[in-house]
Amino acid sequence: MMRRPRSSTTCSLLAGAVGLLVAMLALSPVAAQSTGEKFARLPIRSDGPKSLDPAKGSTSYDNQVVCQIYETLLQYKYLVRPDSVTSYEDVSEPLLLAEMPKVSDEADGKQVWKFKLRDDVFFHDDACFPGGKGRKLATDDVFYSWKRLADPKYEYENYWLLQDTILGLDEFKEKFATRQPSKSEPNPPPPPPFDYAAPVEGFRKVSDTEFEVILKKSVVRFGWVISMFQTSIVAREAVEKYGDTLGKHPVGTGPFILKNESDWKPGQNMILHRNPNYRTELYPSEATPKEKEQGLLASAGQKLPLLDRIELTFYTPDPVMWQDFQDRKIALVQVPAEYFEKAFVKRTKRLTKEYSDNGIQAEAVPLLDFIFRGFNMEDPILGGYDEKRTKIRQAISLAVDLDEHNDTFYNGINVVYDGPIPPPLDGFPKNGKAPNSFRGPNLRKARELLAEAGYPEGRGLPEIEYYTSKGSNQAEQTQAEIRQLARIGIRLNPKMVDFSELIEAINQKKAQMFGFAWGSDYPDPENNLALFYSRNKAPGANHYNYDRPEFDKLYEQIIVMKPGPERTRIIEQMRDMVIADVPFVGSMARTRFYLAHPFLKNFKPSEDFYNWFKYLDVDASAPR
Amino acid sequence: MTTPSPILSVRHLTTRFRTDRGIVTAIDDVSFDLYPGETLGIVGESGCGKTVTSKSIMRLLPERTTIIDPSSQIMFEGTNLATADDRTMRRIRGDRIAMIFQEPMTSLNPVFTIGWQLDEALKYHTDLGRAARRSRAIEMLKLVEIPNAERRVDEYPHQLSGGMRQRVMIAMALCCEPDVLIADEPTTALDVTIQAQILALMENLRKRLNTAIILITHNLGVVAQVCDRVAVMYAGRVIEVGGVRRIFHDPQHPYTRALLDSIPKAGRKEHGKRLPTIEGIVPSLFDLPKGCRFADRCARCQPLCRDTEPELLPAEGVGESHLKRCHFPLSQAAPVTSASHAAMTSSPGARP
Amino acid sequence: MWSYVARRLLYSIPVYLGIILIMMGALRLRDPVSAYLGKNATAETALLKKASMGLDRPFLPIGIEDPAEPFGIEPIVEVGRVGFYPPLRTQYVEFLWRILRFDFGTAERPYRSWQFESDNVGAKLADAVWPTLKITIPALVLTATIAILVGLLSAAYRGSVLDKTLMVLVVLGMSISVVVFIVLGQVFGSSWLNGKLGFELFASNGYEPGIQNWVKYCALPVIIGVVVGMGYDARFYRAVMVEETSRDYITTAVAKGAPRHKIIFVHMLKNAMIPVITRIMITIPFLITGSIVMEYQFRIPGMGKLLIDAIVNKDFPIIQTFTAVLAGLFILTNILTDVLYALVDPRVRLA
Amino acid sequence: MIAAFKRLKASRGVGKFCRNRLAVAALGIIVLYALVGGWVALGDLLPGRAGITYAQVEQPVWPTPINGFGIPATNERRVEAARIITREVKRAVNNGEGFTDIRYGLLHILPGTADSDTELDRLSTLIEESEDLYDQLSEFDDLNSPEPPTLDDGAPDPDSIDVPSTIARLEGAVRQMFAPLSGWQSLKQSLLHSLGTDRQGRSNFLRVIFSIKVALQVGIVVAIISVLVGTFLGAAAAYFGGWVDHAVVWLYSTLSSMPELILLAVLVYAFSGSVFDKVSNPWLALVPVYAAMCMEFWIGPCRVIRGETLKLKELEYVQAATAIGFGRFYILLKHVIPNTVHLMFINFSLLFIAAIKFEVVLSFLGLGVKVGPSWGRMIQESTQEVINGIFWQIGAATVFMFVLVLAFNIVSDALQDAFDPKHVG
Repeated sequence: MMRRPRSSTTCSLLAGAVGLLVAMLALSPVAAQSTGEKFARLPIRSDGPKSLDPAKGSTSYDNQVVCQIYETLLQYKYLVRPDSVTSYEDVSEPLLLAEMPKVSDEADGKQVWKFKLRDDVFFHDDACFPGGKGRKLATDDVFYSWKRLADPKYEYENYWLLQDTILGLDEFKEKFATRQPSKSEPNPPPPPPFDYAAPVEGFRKVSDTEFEVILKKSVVRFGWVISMFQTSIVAREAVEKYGDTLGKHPVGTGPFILKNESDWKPGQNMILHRNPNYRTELYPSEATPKEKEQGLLASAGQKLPLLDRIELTFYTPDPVMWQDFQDRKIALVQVPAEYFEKAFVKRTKRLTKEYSDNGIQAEAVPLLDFIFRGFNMEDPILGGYDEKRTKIRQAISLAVDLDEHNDTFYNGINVVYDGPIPPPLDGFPKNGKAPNSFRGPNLRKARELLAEAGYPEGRGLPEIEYYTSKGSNQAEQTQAEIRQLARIGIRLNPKMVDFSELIEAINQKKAQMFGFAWGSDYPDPENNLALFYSRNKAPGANHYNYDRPEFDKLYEQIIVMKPGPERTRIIEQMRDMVIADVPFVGSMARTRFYLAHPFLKNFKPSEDFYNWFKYLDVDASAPR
Repeated sequence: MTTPSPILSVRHLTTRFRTDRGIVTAIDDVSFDLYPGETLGIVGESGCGKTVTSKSIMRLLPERTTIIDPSSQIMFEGTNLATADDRTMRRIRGDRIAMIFQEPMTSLNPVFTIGWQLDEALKYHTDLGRAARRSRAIEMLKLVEIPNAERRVDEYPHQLSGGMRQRVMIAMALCCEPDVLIADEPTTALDVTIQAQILALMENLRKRLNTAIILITHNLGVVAQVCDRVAVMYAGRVIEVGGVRRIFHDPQHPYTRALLDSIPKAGRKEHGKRLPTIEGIVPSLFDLPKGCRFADRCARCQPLCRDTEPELLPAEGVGESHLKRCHFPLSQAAPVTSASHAAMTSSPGARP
Repeated sequence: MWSYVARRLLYSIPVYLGIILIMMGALRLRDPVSAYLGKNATAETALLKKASMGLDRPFLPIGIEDPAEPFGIEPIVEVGRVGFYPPLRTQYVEFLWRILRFDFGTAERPYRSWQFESDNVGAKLADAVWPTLKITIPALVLTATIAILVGLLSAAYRGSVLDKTLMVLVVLGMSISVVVFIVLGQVFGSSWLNGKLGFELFASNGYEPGIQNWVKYCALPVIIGVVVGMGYDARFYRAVMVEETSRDYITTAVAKGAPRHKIIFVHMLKNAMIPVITRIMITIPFLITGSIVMEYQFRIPGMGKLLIDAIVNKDFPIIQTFTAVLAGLFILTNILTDVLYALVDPRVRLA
Repeated sequence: MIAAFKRLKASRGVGKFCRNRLAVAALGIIVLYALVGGWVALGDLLPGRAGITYAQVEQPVWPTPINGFGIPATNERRVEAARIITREVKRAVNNGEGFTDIRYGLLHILPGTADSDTELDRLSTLIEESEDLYDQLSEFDDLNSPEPPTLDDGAPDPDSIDVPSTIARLEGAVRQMFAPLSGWQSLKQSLLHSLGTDRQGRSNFLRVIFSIKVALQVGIVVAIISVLVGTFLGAAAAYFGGWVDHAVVWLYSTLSSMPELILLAVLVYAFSGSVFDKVSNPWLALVPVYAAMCMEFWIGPCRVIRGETLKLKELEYVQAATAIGFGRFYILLKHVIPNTVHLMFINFSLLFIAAIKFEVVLSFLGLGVKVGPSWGRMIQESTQEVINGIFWQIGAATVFMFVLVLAFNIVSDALQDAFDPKHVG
C-alpha cells in the first residue's frame, strides 16, 4: 500500500492559488516603451493574410500586406482620382519601370509591349543573396516571377491573370502540367520537372533593363494586370532558399520589410519596418483638383516611406476594431455598417458634431462593387430565355426592395443602380436608371407578371432554393428577402452556408438563386461583362451560366477594342441585353467610409490599390 | 456507601428541536445524579430520548436546530454545562467528560490513522511533546487490550474490526482520564461475544481510573450486569430512577414492570410461551397526551392519570434513592381497573 | 498500482479507436476538398489538393472505388465492386500511425494545415495550447478555490443568512446563460471600465504572449469564467460538505473537544476533498479546449478558437489531429483521476 | 407507468414539495410560460386567429429601430422613419398599388384600396406636406444637436425654423396617413412597441414571446428523448450486465470524450446539406439541433439510472420477482424502471435547463435555430447593438430566459429535496 506522504493541510493549496494570482497581477508593468521612431498602427479587417507569396495570394487581405513588401511594374497614382476612368493610362504611373510601356500593334494582330526598368532598384538585404546584400533588379526577375504563376507547385492559383494573353506562356504551362488519368490514358506519363529556363516566345529580353512582351492579340486588361500584386517581382534566390515557407519569409523590393519572422503573429498583428536601402521614391506632386484643395500635396517631394514602422493589426469582429479606434490605438478605421450612425449623420452622410469637433478626418471611397441576387439560367424552373421563365425572374426582381436593404443594412450609403457595371465605369446608366429596368419595388406589376407566367399569387411555384454566405448580417438580410418576396406569394428556402460551400454550390449549378458580390479586379467594364461570357460558365466566373451568342460576339469585340465612344456604345448595348434577360436582380455598389485621427497626415484611402501606407505620416501628437 | 456529592447532577433538563413542522420537545424535565466511580444506566425504548439526553449533556446537538431550555441545569464541578460558552465546553469535552458512540464503523475518521486521532485528543488537552503523546497513545491501546499496538497505531480505521474500533474509541475517550464517560449504546452494533469483552473492559477501566460511566442502552441484561443505578425513560421523561437491584426486583412504575417482563428468560418452563409485549405505541412527540404519557398503554390507568402528569417523587419508605413518576405505583394495591382497560390485564405470566 | 493503470490503458484502446473512426467518418460525409477551394477553383487545383492530403486513397481497408476518381492503388482482392486494399496505405491506418509517432509535421516531413499553408499542424497546435492554458488554469484554480470557500462557509453556517444569500446568488448565476455573461462582460469589463478608469486595465479582446500581458488580455476572460463556473461547483461542494458534517466521526471529533476551525478545515475538508478532487479532475481535459465560446468572442488564439475556425473553414488536418489529441488526453485524465483518488482516500484499494 | 405516477403522487415527497412555497410559485411560473408557449404554438394550427405565426413575428412594427417603454428615439431617427413611410406611401400611390402591403404592426393606410379619389387626394396633400417639412429640416447637418444655420457674418439666421416643432409637425402629417386605431388596437400596438425593436424594426416583445415556444419545444423534446433513452440504456446496462453493460459504457465514454460543441459542429456540418434544411417546415429544421443535444444529454441520466439500478438489482423484491419466473424484460419494465421514476423526474428538469441554455450557445455560434427567432438568436443579433448602447433586445431575451431557467432551477432543487433522501438542499 503506498505510504502516503504527511498530508499537508489543504490551507497550503488555497495559499498557493492566491499566491499565483498575486504574482500575475504584480507583473503587469505599463505598456512597453517605444523608441523615438515614427510609427502608425493600421487595421486589416480579417484575421490576416494566409501567405505573403504573390503567387499564392488571392484575397484583398493578402493584397493589403503583400503590396507593402513587393512591388509591381506599374502602380496607381495616389492623388489622381478622376470621376470616370476609360483606360489604365488615366490612373497608372511607373513604379519599377523608368517610363510608361510603349505599346505597338503588329500587322498579324499581335501586340508588342516595350518595357524599360529603372536601374536603381535593389532587393531587400537577405541571407539568400551572396553576402546578405540585396541584388539589383533585372529583366530575368520579371520573366521568372511571371513564369512562377504557371508552376503547378502553386496550384495555378493566379495563372488566370495571364491566361490566353502572353504568346507561348499557355504552351509553357501545359508542358509541365500533370495530365489527369482518363479512360483513354489510364496513367499518363508524369510531367518533366519544372524548368524555369525553358523559353517562352512572348518574353524577349533586350538587356538587363529593357525587355519586350508579345501578346497573342491586343488585350486591354494587360495594362491593369501588370499593376496587380499577384504579378509582383520576386527574387529567384529567395524562392529557391525558402521554398514553400516563402509565404512567411518575403524578400521584395518594396518600401517596407518583414525584419524577422516573429514580427508576424498570425491572426494577431504584423510589424513592418522601413526598408533601410530603399531607392529614392518621392511623394507625388500631381493631384486632381479635389485632392489639391484637401492640402494633400503638403508632403510633395519628401522621400518615401514617411513612417519608420507600421503595425498592421488584424481584426475579425468589427466591434473590436471600432473600439480600438475610439481608444486611439489605431490611426485609421474603415467604418463598419453598424457603427455608421455613431460617426455620421445618416441623412447628410457628414460627420456628427461630436466627431467633427475632435478633428476626425473622414473619406468616402466608392467600391467597384456589383452586389446582386443571381439566378442559375440553366435551372429548369427559373432559368431559360423563354418568356414564361423570364417573367418569373422579372416578377422577383420587381418584388425585391433594394432601397429597404440599403436603408436597413447599409445606412442608405450604397449606390443602387441597374445593370452589372458600377460607377464610375463606362456603361453605368445615368443616375442608375436604365431604360428597360426591372428594378423594384413595384408589387402591382410583379403580381401581374407572375400571373402571366402561370403562377397567380405564386400558387404552383415551388420553393426557391436561395443560397447566401454566413457573413455578419446575412442572416437578417435573408429574413428581409423572404418577407419581401412573400408579399407576392413567392416562397424562399434560405441556405446559409460558408463562403466556400456557396461557391461549391454555384460551381456545381445547384444554387437556383444566390446572393453574391463581384469586386472588379481592375476598373474596366470588360471585367464585369466577363461574368456573362458563355465560355466563363461555372465553375468559371459566369455564375449565372448566361449564354447568349450575340452577347459573346460583342464581348470578344470589346476585349480587343481601345477604350473610346465606340466601345462605350457597344458596352451599353450589352448591358441592356443583360438587363432584359434578368439573370440577376438589381445591383448595389458599396461606398466605404474611412475615419482617421487628426495626427495622421496625407490620409487619402483607396480600395482599388493598397500600397498607399508609404505615403502616410504622423505628426507630433500621435500616441508614442 | 456514604453519599458523596454527585460529580454530575442534571435538573429539569429540557431540549426542544426546530423541525419543518414546528418546535417539538424531545426530552422534558429530565433529572438524575451521577456519583464518582459509579455506573448509571439510562434505559428505554428507542426514541424515548436517552441519546438526546446524553448529547445534550455534551452539547453535541447542532446549535441552530436545538434549543436547550435555559431553566435546565447540568451541574458539573460547579459549572452549568447547559449555559456554558463554547470555549469552556471545549475545555471540558474529551478532558473531563468523554463520550463513545454506537456505530464504531463510522465514528472514526476514515482518512486519518488511529495514532493521529488519538494524538489529537492529547494535543488539545495535555502539553505532552509529540513523542510523549505517541507513547501515551500506544500505552492506551495496550490498556484497551489491542494486540501489537505499535503496528496498529499507524493503521487506518478500515483495517480494524468493529470490536477493535470500539476499543480504539474507548482508548481515545479515556486517554485524558476524564471523570465521566458517557457511552451511547457502545455494544449494540457488536455481536454478543465482543459485547461482553467491551463491557468487561469498561468495568475494569472504571475501577482503575475511577471514571463515572453513564451507560445508555435498551438492553436490560447489560444494565443488570454492569450498572450500579439505572434511570428508565419513556417518551422524553424519566419515569423511574433507583438502585439496580431495587428497580429489577421491586419496580414501581408499570412501564418498568412491563419492560422487565419482556426480557426473554431461558429455561424449560418458559419454552413455547408467547413473549409478553406492551400494547399500543409510544405517543408522537407532536401531540403528547395531557396526563401521564404511558396512560394509553398502562393497565392501571385511572382518570387521574389522564388529566395530571405525575411528578417524579420518591417511592414510599425508600427515600431519595428510588424515585418514580406514577400516581399509582406498583407498591400500592392495584386500583380498581376501569372498564376501558379490562382487556389489558398485564399480570405477568398469566397469559393463557 | 501500475498493473491497474496498464489494464485501464488497455481497456481504453477500443474507446480511442472508436472516437477516431466516428470523427474521421463524420468529416468525410461530404467531400472536404471541394468545400475548401476558393474563388477561382479549377478541377486541376482540386486534384492537386486532394493528392497532397492523401484523400485520394481509400479511407478504410475495405472500400468502393469511384471510377471518376480512381484510388490509384490496386486492391488486394476484389469482391464485386468492394475492394480490399493494403491497410498500410489507407487514410485511417496512416493517421493512426501518425498519432502513434505523435508526428504532426516536421520541417522535413511537412503535414501542413490548409488554412495556414506554411505552418505544420503540430506547430499550430503547440502555439495554441499556451494561450488556452493561460486562461483555463487560472480560471480552474480560482473557481475551485472560491467554490470550496463558498461551499465551506455555507456548509459550516448551514441555514444561516450567509448560507441563504450565497445559495441565492449561486442559483441566480446559474440561471443566466454563459453567452450573456460573456457579451455583457466584454462590453462592461473593458470599454466601459476603461472609460471610467481612464487607462486600459482589460483589453476587450486579442492576445499577446508573455506573462506581463496576462492581466491585459486574459484577466477579463478568467474573471468571467470564474463567475460562470463558480455557481455549479459551489452548490456541489456545499452538498458534499454538508453531508460530511452530518457524519459520526465529526461528532466524535467534537466530543474530543476539537475546536470549530479544526473540525471544518481538518476533519471535514480532508474527507470532502475526495469528491472535490474528482470533480476538478473531470474538468481537466476541457482545459485544453478551453471555453470555446470565450475564446471565440475574445479572439484569443487558443485551442478552442483554432478548432472552431478549422471547422468553419473545413481545415481538414487540424480538425482530425485536434480531436485525436483531445480524446487521448481525456482518457489519460480519467485514469489519472482514479489513481489520484486512491492517493487521497486510503479506503480505496487499487485492485 | 401510470401506476408508478399514481404512487408517486401519493408519496411523502409530493407532500414535502407542496409545502415548499417557493417551489410552488416557481411551478406556477413554468405553467404560465407553458400556457403562453402553447398559445403561440396555436399560430401553426389556426394562423391569424390565435397564436403567432412565423410570418407575423418577422413583420416590422416600425420602419426604424425604436426604444422600449415608449422612450422617444433621436430626432434623426424620427425624421428617417417619417421619410421612409412617406416614400413607401408615395410609391404605392404612383404605382397605383393597393396599400395593403404597407403595415407596421396594426398601423395600416386608411383606404385600403387605391380607387377612392377623395382619399388619394388627401394622401397626396399629406405626402407633399411631409416632403416639404423634410426639405426644411435638411438644412441642418445633425438634427440631434442642431445648430441654427448662421448667416455669413456668423449671426444666427433669424428665420431659421425651430427643429423640435417641425419634427412634431412632420410626424403628425405622417400619422394622419394611417387609419386611426381603436382603444384596444392602440393598446396592442403600444404592447408591440413596448420592448423596442431590432434593427429591421421587428418587435422585440413579439419575438421574445415567440421564443418561449421555441425554448419549450427544444427543452421538452430534448429532455424527454434524453431521459427515456438514458433511463432505458442505463437500466438495461446495469440489469443485464455483461456485454450490454460494456457496450453502453463504451458508447457514453466515447461520446463524452468529445466536448459537446465539437460533436455538435461536426453533426451540423454533416446535416447541413440534407433534407432537414427545409424552411417550409420549421419543426423539421430543428432536428439537427435535437439530434446533437440528445446525443450528448442522454449520458447524464444513463449514468445516474445505471447506478441506481445496480442498487435496485440487489434488493430482495427484484430477486423475488425473478424467483417467481417473470421474464427479464418484464421485470425491468414493471419493477426496476418504475422505481427510478423520481430520478427520471429530476433528470428531466435538469436536462430541460441544460437544453435551453445550450440552444442559446448554439444560436450564438450560428449553429442553432435557423428559422424564426429564439433567445439565442436574439442575443447573437444584439451583439452589435450592445456596443451602440442599445440593450432592448439582449435585455428582453436575457430576462425572459432568466425567469424560466430560474423557475426550473428552483423546482428541480425542490424535487431533489422532496424525493432524493440523501440530497442536501
